[in-house]
Amino acid sequence: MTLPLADLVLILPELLIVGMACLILVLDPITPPHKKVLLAWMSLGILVVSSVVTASGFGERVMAFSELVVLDSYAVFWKMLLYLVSGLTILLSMGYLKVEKIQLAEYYAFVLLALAGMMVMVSGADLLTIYLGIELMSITLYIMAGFKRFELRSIESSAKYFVLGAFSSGILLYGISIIFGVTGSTRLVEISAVVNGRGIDDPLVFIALMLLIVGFGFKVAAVPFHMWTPDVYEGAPTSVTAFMAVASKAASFAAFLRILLEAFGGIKPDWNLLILVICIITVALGNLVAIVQTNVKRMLAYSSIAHAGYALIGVVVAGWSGIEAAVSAQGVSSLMLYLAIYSFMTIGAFSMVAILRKGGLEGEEIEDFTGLAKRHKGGAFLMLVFMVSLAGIPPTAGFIGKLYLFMAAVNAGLAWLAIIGLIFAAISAFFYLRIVMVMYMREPSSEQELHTRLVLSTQVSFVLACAVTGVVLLGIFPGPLVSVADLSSLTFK
Amino acid sequence: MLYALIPLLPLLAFVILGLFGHWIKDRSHWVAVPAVLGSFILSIMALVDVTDGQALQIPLYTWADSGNLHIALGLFVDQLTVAMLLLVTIVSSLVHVYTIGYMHGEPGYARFFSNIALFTFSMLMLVMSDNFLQLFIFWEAVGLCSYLLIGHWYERESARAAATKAFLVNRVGDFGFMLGILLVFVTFGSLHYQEVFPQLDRTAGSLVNLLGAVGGHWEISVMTLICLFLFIGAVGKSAQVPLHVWLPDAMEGPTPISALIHAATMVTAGVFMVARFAPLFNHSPVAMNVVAVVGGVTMFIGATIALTQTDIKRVVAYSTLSQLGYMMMACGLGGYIAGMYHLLTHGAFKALLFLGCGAVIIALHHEQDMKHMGGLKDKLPVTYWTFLIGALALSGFPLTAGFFSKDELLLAAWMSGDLGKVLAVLGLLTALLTAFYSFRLVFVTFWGESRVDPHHAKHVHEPSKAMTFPLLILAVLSILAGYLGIPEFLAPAFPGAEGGGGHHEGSAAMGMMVTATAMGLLGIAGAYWVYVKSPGLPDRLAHQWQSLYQLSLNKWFVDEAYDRTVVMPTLNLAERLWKRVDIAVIDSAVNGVARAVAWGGWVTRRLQSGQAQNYALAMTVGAVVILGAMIFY
Amino acid sequence: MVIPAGGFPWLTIVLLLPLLGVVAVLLAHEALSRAIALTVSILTLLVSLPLWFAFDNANAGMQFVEKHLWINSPAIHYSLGVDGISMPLVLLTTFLTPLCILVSWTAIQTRMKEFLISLLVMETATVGVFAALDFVLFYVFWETMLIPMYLLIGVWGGPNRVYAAIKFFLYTLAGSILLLVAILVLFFEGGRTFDILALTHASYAPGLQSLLFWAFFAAFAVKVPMFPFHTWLPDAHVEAPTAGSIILASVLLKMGTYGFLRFSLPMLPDATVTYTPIIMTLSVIAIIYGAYMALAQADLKKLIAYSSVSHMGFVTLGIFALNAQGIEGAVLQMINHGITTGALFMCVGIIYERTHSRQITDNGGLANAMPKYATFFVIFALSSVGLPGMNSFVGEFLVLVGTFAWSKLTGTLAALGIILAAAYILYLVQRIIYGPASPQMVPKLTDLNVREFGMMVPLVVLVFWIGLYPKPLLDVMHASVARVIASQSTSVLVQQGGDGRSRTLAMTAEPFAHPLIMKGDVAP
Amino acid sequence: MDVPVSYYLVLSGIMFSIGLVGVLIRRNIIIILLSIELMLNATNINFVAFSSYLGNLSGQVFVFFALTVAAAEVAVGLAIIIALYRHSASTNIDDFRLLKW
Amino acid sequence: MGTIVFFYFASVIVVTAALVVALRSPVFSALALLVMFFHVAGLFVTLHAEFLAVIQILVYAGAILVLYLFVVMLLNLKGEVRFHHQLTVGLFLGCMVFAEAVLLVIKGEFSLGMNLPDTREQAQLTQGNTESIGELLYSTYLFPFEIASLILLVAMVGAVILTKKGILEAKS
Repeated sequence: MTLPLADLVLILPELLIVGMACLILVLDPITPPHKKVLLAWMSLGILVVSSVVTASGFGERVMAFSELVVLDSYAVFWKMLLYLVSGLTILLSMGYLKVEKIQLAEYYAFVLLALAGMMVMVSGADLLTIYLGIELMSITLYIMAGFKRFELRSIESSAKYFVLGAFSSGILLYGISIIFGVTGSTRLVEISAVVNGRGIDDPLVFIALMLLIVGFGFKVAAVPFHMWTPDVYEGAPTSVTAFMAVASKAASFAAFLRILLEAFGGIKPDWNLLILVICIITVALGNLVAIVQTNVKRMLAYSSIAHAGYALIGVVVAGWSGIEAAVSAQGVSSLMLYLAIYSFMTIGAFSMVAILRKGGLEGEEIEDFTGLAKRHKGGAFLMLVFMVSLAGIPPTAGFIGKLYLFMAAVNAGLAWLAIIGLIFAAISAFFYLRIVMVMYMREPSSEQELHTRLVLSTQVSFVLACAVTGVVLLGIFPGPLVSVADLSSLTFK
Repeated sequence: MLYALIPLLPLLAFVILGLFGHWIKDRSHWVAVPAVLGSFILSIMALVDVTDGQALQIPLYTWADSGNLHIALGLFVDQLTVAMLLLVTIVSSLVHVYTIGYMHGEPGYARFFSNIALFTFSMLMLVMSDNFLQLFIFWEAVGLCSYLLIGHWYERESARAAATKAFLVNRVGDFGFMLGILLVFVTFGSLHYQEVFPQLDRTAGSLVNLLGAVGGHWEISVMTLICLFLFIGAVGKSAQVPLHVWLPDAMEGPTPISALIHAATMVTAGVFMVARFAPLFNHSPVAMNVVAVVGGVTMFIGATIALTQTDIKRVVAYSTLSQLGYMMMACGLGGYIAGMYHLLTHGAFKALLFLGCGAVIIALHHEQDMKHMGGLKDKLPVTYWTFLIGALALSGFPLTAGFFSKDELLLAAWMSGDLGKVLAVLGLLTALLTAFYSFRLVFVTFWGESRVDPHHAKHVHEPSKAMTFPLLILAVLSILAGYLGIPEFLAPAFPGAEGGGGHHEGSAAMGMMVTATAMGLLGIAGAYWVYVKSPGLPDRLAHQWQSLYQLSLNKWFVDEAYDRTVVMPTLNLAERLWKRVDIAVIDSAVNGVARAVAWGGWVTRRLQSGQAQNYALAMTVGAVVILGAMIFY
Repeated sequence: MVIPAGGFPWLTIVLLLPLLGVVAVLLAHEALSRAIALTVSILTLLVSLPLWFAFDNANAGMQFVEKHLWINSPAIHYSLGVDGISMPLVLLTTFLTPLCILVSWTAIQTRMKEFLISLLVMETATVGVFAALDFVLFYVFWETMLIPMYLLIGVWGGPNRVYAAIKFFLYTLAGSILLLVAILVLFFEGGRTFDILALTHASYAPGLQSLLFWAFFAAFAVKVPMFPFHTWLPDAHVEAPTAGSIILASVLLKMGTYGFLRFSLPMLPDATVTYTPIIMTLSVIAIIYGAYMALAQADLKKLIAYSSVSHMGFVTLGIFALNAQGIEGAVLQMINHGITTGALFMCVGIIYERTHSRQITDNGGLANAMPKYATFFVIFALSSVGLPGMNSFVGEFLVLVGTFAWSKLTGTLAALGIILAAAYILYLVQRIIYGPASPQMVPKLTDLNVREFGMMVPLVVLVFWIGLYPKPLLDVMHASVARVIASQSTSVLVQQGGDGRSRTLAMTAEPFAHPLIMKGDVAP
Repeated sequence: MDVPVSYYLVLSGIMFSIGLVGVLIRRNIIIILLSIELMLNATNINFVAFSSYLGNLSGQVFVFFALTVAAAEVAVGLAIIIALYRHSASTNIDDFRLLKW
Repeated sequence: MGTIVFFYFASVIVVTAALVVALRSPVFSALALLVMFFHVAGLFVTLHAEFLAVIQILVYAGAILVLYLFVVMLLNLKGEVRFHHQLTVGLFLGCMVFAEAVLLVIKGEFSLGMNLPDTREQAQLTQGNTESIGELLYSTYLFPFEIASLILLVAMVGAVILTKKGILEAKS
């Protein structure tokens, strides 16, 4: 047995990241408490290095490790996004952990390990590999959700996430086992060959597909597999929530789409209606329930459900039967674009929540934002931009994301879907604007005036700057990102 | 081009007074009076120019172009115009002079002058218009000026209401006028007289289906429709029944403006308009008849109401109403020249009467109720004598201007057919009433015992020269106007119209003259009998004919009827529409959608119970549903 | 970079100057911010003036065109240009913004900088809407304007401002939903381009046209607002600060009618003709209903807001009359309504600053206490009534001419609005200008100061200029309007061909069937 | 080899369903974890059966991975249970309802 | 013969699985699970997966279950309401899932064997089973293997973090 060196070079970024995670775990005990920040900076450094390595692979399509791993532009796109999100999460966490008094260096190792799991997900060419990636990511996130062990809410969210996550991964794995039974392989390409050859009447494929959709529906928080999302997002430390809401969702979408298209691309009529229905109820429920929330994190959780619904429009288009390949690719690229944009605005929004303090606690109630515009003009304005963008109103990036998604939908002949999506986008404006409203149009009570404040650090400022720059810049000059997404979606088969 | 100055001089005065009135204040008349006098002099020049029968056309500028609509403002001066120009400038000049005395020391002195200057300008432009739209523009402008002037003493509730009422009622008329103009445009493709009138013969026979929109069939001549629409405008402006209600209320304005509005300018615009559009009306017998009947009814109703009013100005106002009815009736019966003739003479003696009223009122310190007058003829001799001349003219006393014009008018009516005969008889009857109430006015005000508030009684004296001078001039005119040969002068403006060839000979003319004179004298005698000889009689009569008396006193209850059928229902409807439709239905639907969405959120939210097993259950339900769907799919 | 040879990017500068102003205001000291914003907005006005003076009346196409690639896949352009329809609206916007800043000079006490920023962003967005020649760019500006307006109402508004702001925002946003979808559908059906001019030249199947027409309708009708989508307007107006009301009434409402004119008519000629009777009916209802609503109001701003509904009814009426007089009258009426209603709101703002009440009963006897103010108010009120010699008359008359040519009955009903307008406006004037003053208010009633006087004068000048000599303004429109009609006339002919005329047309059009009367129907 | 593969499939299906039901109906989080183990074991049976029938050893390797994952999940799961128990001395998952709606 | 053995294992597995879910005490549930694990292992043997059978017993029975029992003992659980109130719904849904799956399969094509790929080889893998698995694990499945190791690493560190006592008290 020889080490497949060539393959190892291909997964160099993963290796670097895992290596750094291990290094942090090792260095943690011997690092004095006040120097632990160094470990965070090291993680950031490795992310930069990895991104450079990964980016160099753009435009190629290479298989590695007995075709279990694929490295194509599609994967590169997602990985770059994941690096960015992880980096921002780490930066955000540096201040947040300190304030919340959960300064554990393991945290950064966990971010890196979860990232490694996600990277496996996005470049997995094999169901089992993807499953393991999911598990690596999920287990890491279960633990990270419970990082505030001294708070029952955090543990509770961790427990719920864990129970439901394990449940869903059991379902997912069962689906994989059936697929294996039907096709004799778990590699996407081979599944595709068998499924396509066999036609669409095999009930076992149906069942397996359904189980996969349940499993991934859980990961991307699609209705009715979404119910963990609000509880977990609310209870988990905010920086972790941001990470979950963005990175885990993006990676899950990446894997989900790849599986659906690469393995089951031949039986699109079998699943596209199902996804369509899920898409609609997800958009509807996410936006509806978000209206009545009083907790910002919970509201953002529902909003992330709704956005998952929007992203599913991309999946629907990509999987719509009877359309040209170019339109299908447009579905893929619009989804990629959407999630990239979503990442910026969601990270920004969660960062704002993370730095808002009410006395010694996190200010996560909508009420806590009351009159923020009076005391922190800049902060309130940033939140305004994020909310406006989440609502999809130009000239922010949120609009561009929706524009491309709906353009793809209309192109696929699904104008009515675009209309439904937009109706709920209009409804969503209500709850996003409510935050703007409390910030700008309400007078804070004297108590709020006294106790709520923004805890800004250089790192968080940088995160916010990044997010707002992304939101505004992508809103005004989305061209480059659109091109990259288009290119990526084309190399993806 | 010099004639462009006729309207422009008053405009200049208005602009100067409007912008700098604040500083000019008491010297305002030094701006306004010369301007109007200038217009008057220029009008005389125009008269000379026009006498040879040549109409003048003075283009000003292109107002607007749009599609095939082309509107250029311009001046059109023919005999009709010149007659009106003279009337307007003379009366306006005299009113301006009179105002110096009447409004002396008022805080709104400059404002008043600027407004009457604007008023004069508007009226001059109106009569000089060479197209329908320009006529309409200044038609409305005249309305605006009357609004401003009637509301001059806006501190009074009644003045405010009267001003608004005048504008609104006029608007109703203008609505019809506007429709008429629109119909003219879509029918003829132009709004200029010179382009429209030549097309008339070609279009005369065209029909339109009024019920086309609802699938019915009721055809009517285009010309009739146009004329009726235009006539609605005239009804509003000339205070014909049923849009006459604004005019008596308009007495709330200062007296000079009453004179200007009621004698020379605004109210005559309607008659002028019908006369100006004679070529149109001539093509529609139906419309002509409508005009005649409306005029006749107005004539009669105005006179009956004037019988019992006690406000000195209101009596004169209702007499105006009645006289306008005469003119309109004449126009409707084809006697445009007679109508215009009466319009001009009426302008003179009605201005005289109003200004005389003003003199009385000012002498009695703004007392307008005849019950508090009486016996003034010694104290106010000039006023009395001039007023008497006016009253005689109004009554059609022989050899006064009113005699000639009314006679001409009634004769024209009598000669014009069956309807004309009926209306002529009504006209004669009205002449009786006219004479009666005119002299009731004279006797009650100037004769008999003084009922003046003793407090003011000893201060009663003849007003200043500025006020008596116009009275004298007008008195002269009230007699002289009958001898100027006005009908002959006007004749070229109405080719083909009857009654242009001087006084009629023959038995009809003679009979009419005698009858009318007799009626006038009878009325005067009656008034003398009732108000001088047997002072208790009026009350007894009123008591005896209670219902008729009330009908007359309360102006046939028209105001009340409008209040109940139009004004209140409109306001109620507005209130109800707002509360029961806008708020309760439309806005509730909007808010209801929002509430329904939020409610959906509340309901859906309950699913999120916080129990992990529920969540797992939801996932399972999802799976079951999907599988089930696949079974049945 | 494709600036036309010898061209100068006037429109871009007009768009960018307010944004530069935003930066300047942001950096400046609070005390200086007003002056800076005012300077910038006046500068913008000056820069926009060349649009008027260098405009080629004979040219029906877009002028001052700029076109740069913005996003390459699909090709979305930063493409600007104005024609005779949009140029006056751009000028109206740049003209009103300085006035809005002036009117807020003392009225706005809190968060001055944010206020000015909102106003300046509004200016950019609204100018952008009128000047955009790319559909996506148009939509971006169209929606962008919501945010500053939301803040203007919500932050500086009256007691019920939050409700009004949200209502305004959601209502208009909901209306725009279908617009976006329609834009996307047009993109795919019209040759994969967002270029408005190219999309105008493409032709669409009748069925598709109907769908697109109603999609456009949803967005534009809410913005106008047409009956029965108008209920956001009174709330928004009542709660908004004066400057907000002015912008809202004078500029925002025009976006809807501009949309009809720029998109519905030229792009969807068949659907337009088919559905014209419905729009005309709604317009007439709006005219009469709005006037009735105005009659019932006790709040000054609400009254003027409802009068806007009525007046905007004339605009839609004129547009869908589909003839030169109607459309030119409608465009003119947009400008007129902008000037007159803006001025009226300004007047209300001035009085509110003094008495802190917008109730008619609280504000009486202004003629004595504030003679200058009263003069201006009466002038604007009469302009609103449509008195000849003032601006609104010209627009209303042309609209009525156009409508009358389309259908006598509709024209007649619309003309009723003129009576009602006189009723509610004069009733208002009678009560607040001439009516009795409430004693406790009298000491607060001080006449206009120099700033306020200065704001009023340009408006009065415009009122009379347009009223007395509208020709220059109309001349600007002729060519462009003729182009819009040219896109229509074939369709009108087609609809009237076959069995004489289609059912819908016969229903409302032409109750008086006479060949001569049809004259105005089809464009000359 | 005379047992048809469908028998194994049915068996695993029953096991999986029982596990699923267990998750839905038990309150004790430990039993829920056990039920999840049942589901994972059902998967294992599938893999092994298919592996055998297909003559493809990969299936057995998958079981190996599944086992690993199960072990890891148990470790984390029990840690969470202990943390929960320390907070509120309960292992009934439906007692934890701080986060809802 | 094979069928009888299968049915023995299958029936015990089903019964013990049901017991795991149904028994009140976690300890008994765990013991029932233990029995089930052994029988699953037996089933593996009949399928010629001897290595897995051993692993099954070692890992599941030896490690996982012991862990469970430790925790159960550690937490000293009191007797409490066994079932969640959604018991009936849950049972019904479980049956539905199974029934629907069966229905779906029947509706499609009632021959599971035929649905398997045609290319299957009835290769007997009785010999060198463990070695072959090892070979596969370290060559073809090297990458997943490494990930699995990471999962264990995470689980280990995570378990420590979540249950470390000091920090919990430091805060409260």
